[in-house]
Amino acid sequence: MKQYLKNIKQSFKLKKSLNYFVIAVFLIAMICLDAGGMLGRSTVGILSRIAYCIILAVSLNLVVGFLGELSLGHAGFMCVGAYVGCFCANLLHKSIASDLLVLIIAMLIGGATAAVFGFIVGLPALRLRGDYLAIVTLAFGEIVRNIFNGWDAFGGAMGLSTKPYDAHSLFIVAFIVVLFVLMVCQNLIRSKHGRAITAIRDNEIAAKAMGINVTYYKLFVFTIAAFFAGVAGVIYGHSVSIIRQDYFTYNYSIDYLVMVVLGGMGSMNGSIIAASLITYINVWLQNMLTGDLAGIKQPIYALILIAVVMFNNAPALKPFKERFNLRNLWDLIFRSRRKPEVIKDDAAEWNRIETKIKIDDLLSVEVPPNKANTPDKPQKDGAAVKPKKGGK
Amino acid sequence: MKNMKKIMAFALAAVMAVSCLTGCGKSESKKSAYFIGATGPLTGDAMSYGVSVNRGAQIAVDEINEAGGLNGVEFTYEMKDDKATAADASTGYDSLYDDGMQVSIGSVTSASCEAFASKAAEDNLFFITPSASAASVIENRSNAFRVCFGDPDQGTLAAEELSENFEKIGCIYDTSDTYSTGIWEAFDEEMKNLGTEYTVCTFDADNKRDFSSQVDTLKDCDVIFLPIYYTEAGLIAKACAAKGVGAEIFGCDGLDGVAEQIDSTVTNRIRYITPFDVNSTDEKVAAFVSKYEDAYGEKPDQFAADGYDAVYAIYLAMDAAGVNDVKISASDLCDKIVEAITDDSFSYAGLTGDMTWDASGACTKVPVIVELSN
Amino acid sequence: MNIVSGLINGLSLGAIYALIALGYTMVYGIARMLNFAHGDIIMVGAYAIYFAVGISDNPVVSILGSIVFAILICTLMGVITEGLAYRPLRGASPLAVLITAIGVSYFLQGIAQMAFGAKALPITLPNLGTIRLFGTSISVGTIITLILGLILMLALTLFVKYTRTGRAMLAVSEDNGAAQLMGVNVNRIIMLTFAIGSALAAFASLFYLFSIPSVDPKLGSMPGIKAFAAAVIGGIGSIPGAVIGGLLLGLIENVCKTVPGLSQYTLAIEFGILILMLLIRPIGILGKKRRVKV
Amino acid sequence: MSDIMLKTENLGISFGGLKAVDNVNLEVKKKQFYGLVGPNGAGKTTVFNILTGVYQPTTGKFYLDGTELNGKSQETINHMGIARTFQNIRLFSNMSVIRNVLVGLHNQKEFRCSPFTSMFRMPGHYDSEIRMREKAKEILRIFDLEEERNNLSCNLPYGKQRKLEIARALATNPKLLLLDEPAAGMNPNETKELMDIIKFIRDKYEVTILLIEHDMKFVSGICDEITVLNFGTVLAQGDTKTALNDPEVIRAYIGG
Repeated sequence: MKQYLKNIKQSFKLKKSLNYFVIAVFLIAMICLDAGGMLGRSTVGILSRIAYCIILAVSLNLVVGFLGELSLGHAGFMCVGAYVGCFCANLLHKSIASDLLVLIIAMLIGGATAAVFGFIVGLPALRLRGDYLAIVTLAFGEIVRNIFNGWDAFGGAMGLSTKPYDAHSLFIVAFIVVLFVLMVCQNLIRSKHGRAITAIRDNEIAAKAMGINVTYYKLFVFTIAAFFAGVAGVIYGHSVSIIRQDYFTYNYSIDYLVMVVLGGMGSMNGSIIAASLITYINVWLQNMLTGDLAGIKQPIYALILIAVVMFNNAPALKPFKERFNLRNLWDLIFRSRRKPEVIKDDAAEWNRIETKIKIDDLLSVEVPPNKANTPDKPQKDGAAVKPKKGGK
Repeated sequence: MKNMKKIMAFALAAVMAVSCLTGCGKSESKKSAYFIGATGPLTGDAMSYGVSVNRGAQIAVDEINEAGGLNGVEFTYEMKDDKATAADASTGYDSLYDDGMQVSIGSVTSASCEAFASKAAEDNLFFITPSASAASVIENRSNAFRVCFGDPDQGTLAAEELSENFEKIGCIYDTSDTYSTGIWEAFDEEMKNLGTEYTVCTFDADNKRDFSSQVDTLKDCDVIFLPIYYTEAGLIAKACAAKGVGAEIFGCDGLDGVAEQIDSTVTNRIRYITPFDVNSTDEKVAAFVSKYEDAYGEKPDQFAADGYDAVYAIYLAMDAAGVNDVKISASDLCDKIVEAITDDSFSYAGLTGDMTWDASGACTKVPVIVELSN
Repeated sequence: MNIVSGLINGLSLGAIYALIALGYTMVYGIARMLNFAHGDIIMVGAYAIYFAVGISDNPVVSILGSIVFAILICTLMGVITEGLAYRPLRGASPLAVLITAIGVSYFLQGIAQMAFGAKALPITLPNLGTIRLFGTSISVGTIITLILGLILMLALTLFVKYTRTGRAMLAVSEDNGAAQLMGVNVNRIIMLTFAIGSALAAFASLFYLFSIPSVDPKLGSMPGIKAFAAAVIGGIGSIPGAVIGGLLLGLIENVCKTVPGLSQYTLAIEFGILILMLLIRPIGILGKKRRVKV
Repeated sequence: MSDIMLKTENLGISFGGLKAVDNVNLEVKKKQFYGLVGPNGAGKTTVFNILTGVYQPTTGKFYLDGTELNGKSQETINHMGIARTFQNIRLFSNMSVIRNVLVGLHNQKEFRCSPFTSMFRMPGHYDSEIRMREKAKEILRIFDLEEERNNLSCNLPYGKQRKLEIARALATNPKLLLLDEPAAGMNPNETKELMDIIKFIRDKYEVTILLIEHDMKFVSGICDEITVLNFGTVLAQGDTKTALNDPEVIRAYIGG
């Protein structure tokens, strides 16, 4: 046991677990403010919404950022978790008094059911990659949504009415779950299994040659990510009094993917920051632009999205970014010449992370069969020869 | 580059905390007027209903304020966008509550109104929804009232009307819409009590544009009952015309506005239950129609009229209850309004007919069956 | 509901999906990117037709006029989106291009919603009446959709195979770098691909309006996703594949809609078949397997 | 049978009618240097791909230390003890040098720990993690890559990347190490240094080495026996000197 504690102390690095402290400090600050009655009810509502969006972004980052598989069905897992979890919660409320216990049990049940669906969706991931997998995961999300909508046991079109959890304590529970999810994901990434997962992202063939069981890890990552999405669904279910399938369409899956991609696909901190900022801005814009003004929210959001992606990725902007960026500014202000920087590997940069979505191994444009590469007979006037009978 | 991200993380977390605080700091400033809040779909698929209710309510509020408000105190009104989802309705409610909302006209669509109502019940905040017609919205909630018909009343009325004068009856309804399913369930129940047979087809949110197959199945019916909204009803009418199906089309208050959707090819007879007839000769309605057209350049529909009536119902109830303290809390105001509005002597001759309310919150008004002249 | 009219309806709906799927396949095969905003080009075409249809009361002129105007607007829109949004990102990571495409799609829908309002605007296409065929009445519009659709697809296949620019397109899709070395102006070819894809989408929007005469900002999103599914079923990148995938999907959708019990789950069934198809034959019906050289 | 490490019986594979490899019989003894030589396109890398399970052979069988490996997946073949490097380097570019080797150590019995122990940082995680790093550092020390262990593998110079790939293959504790053109693109003294390292590995880790190489000096300097392949069939087999001087081989190489 003593050795265990020594090991923990030895391997503890402040820089690596900085984000736990940031969130813990933020949570404590919010609790004090709330206790002092400073926080309005809408702020408390936004906090629990930010919490479950962080969980969704971090779990999706496992699939997209670390395993390199594009998934557009994350809202589908959340839908399963929300419906099943809250259905059980409604039943449990009769027998168990304490809401917290019911919430915890519901989270486990919702997460477990979503994990089963995660496993099912993981199976095609073994054979498909890139855009094919994107369409299959998107299709899965739509199917689940469609089924729950028509299912009378789950409230049919009207939706499943649930007993909302007390808003002022829900965000505390939600942020504790965020800390738990973050700990589990970061511990997984910073272990030999995390290295195996990133190896699969970088070079699946080499990973196989090194004896890594690719099937096992792909299914494992999809199941874990679906479990956390299910838990987030249950938290959402308890923040509203009615769950309807229109909150789980593929547009929401795209929003969560955007959070992961803008935050930086290889970095957990990126996902946390992006998730909280995007959610906050969305709700803030929604509250500000009332009446006829509401229409302009969507184009603005789209423009911001395109601008940020363009700035991050356009090759033409690379020289511009080299000269004017925060680091040079920092050096200018503090005149400090930093030693040639060792780039930490687990937070991979955008473009260096060739996501598995290389399209060429799936390209299937018709190439005329080998008859076409017999040399064309030159025509008298040397004009380009129409191939005799190239296949289509 | 990497530790730069860590430092940014710190800065942004702090910014987030600060902005959350400021978010809640601004609620006291609007105390000089009664604050009517609402949520409705101002973007997304159901946007047109939200926009209509919002405009109707705005016209009513401006009218009241011009006439001097409630003995000198004006009203302020704001509708938050809830994209017709429950989640955004509850965030909208929270944000309105923080802004000091005292009374409300609820949400526009049934599902978000359900979420709105459960929050309003906790704070005992009075709301009278112009258009959320699902029965469950006002069930055993003392603070929940409604201006429009309940789904069930329209369903039973339609069943009686159709089973009397038609043999072969067809029906098409939208399984993914609470308004449509609500009316159909009551209609189906009443048809069973009356023992009349009818064939039913359905569609849902994801394919509510191509109705050729549904029309083919019902092509030899005398009448087709459409408890749906006017956009889809217009498409079905055109599909019938295109396929040469001559059946009469009978609908509910959702059909108001179908006139613009159809063209000269549609020769079928179209009738629908509606409380609001845009070209009725009543001078109150005519005044509203002209004011709406000047302001927004298009004719108002039944949702705008309901929004208008909801605001006036609140105003008249507060007037009858003799409310004069601007700083009155939401729940005291609610008790006063409920007591006034459920009083037998209270009635309001609005755009959508003469209305009275009882303790259940449902509104009793004389339904009128309007025939489309084309 | 006799079989023939079901078949014709299914095939004409399929022709619409096929035309849109062609846009996806060409852009994917040649520019190596997934143009999520392609569905919204149909919406742009629909609004163009909505404004152009009134120019004259004699039906033939008004239809021809509106389709020409729609092609103009759609091609312009396609080229502009390619120039502004996708060209700067050439060579960037495919996921960045996907997110930008999603952004363009949201932007187009947002602008249409602000400019024309979200209310579905009814459109009165000149009624071409119905003709009796094999004992059931089919609207002429559906027949035109089917015939003209197939002609367009044939024309495109011939164009790609037998014209110089067509072969240049094939070269660019085979190997972007090599094509450039051979003097092919890749930017011009990709712009041309977007132009053709958008022009086809203009036709698709006209045929779409024949069967469903109403225009709203969300018009393009669901057909876009279904057409992408059709392109993937047929084998992404393969032009005949998109045609087959589109027709198949149209038939499936029509069959599901006619069976009363099933119509509620049409979308679930369609995507279910897509997933099954992809598990059995991941590269689609006509896709060609490329062996990765180890 | 005991001293034969790898045995193939008329191994063959055809891609749609084209016979890439046909009737290849190899016998590699334990701790032996065995060369696989031949002009480009002779099917050398295809044989490697068959031995490592990337392709399934259409004809024939192959045995490692007596156990048959036909039809097994790449992972199981690696667990049985065959490791390989690639013709075009396939390192984990976004991972540091030491992490590449740690991935190689992934499946060793002594470091076994379930994902859940790692997720909740149970004692098992720390023990295996610390011991793994020690073993990785030890391997890197042999290839004198220890200083750059935290640099990203794609930042290393070409020669060092080659060595890292061999180190990573060695980390999977193989019985048979397949090297695909290890000396390709290396200057003479780097090749010399590589030969010493390979000899050192063979003695320290008692591993049999089968390598593909075009540099004849490297082959004759290091290989005990070789097989010459041409268009997928065996041209000559046996001791390096006799095989290289075989007229058939010279004609095939010089052509004409």
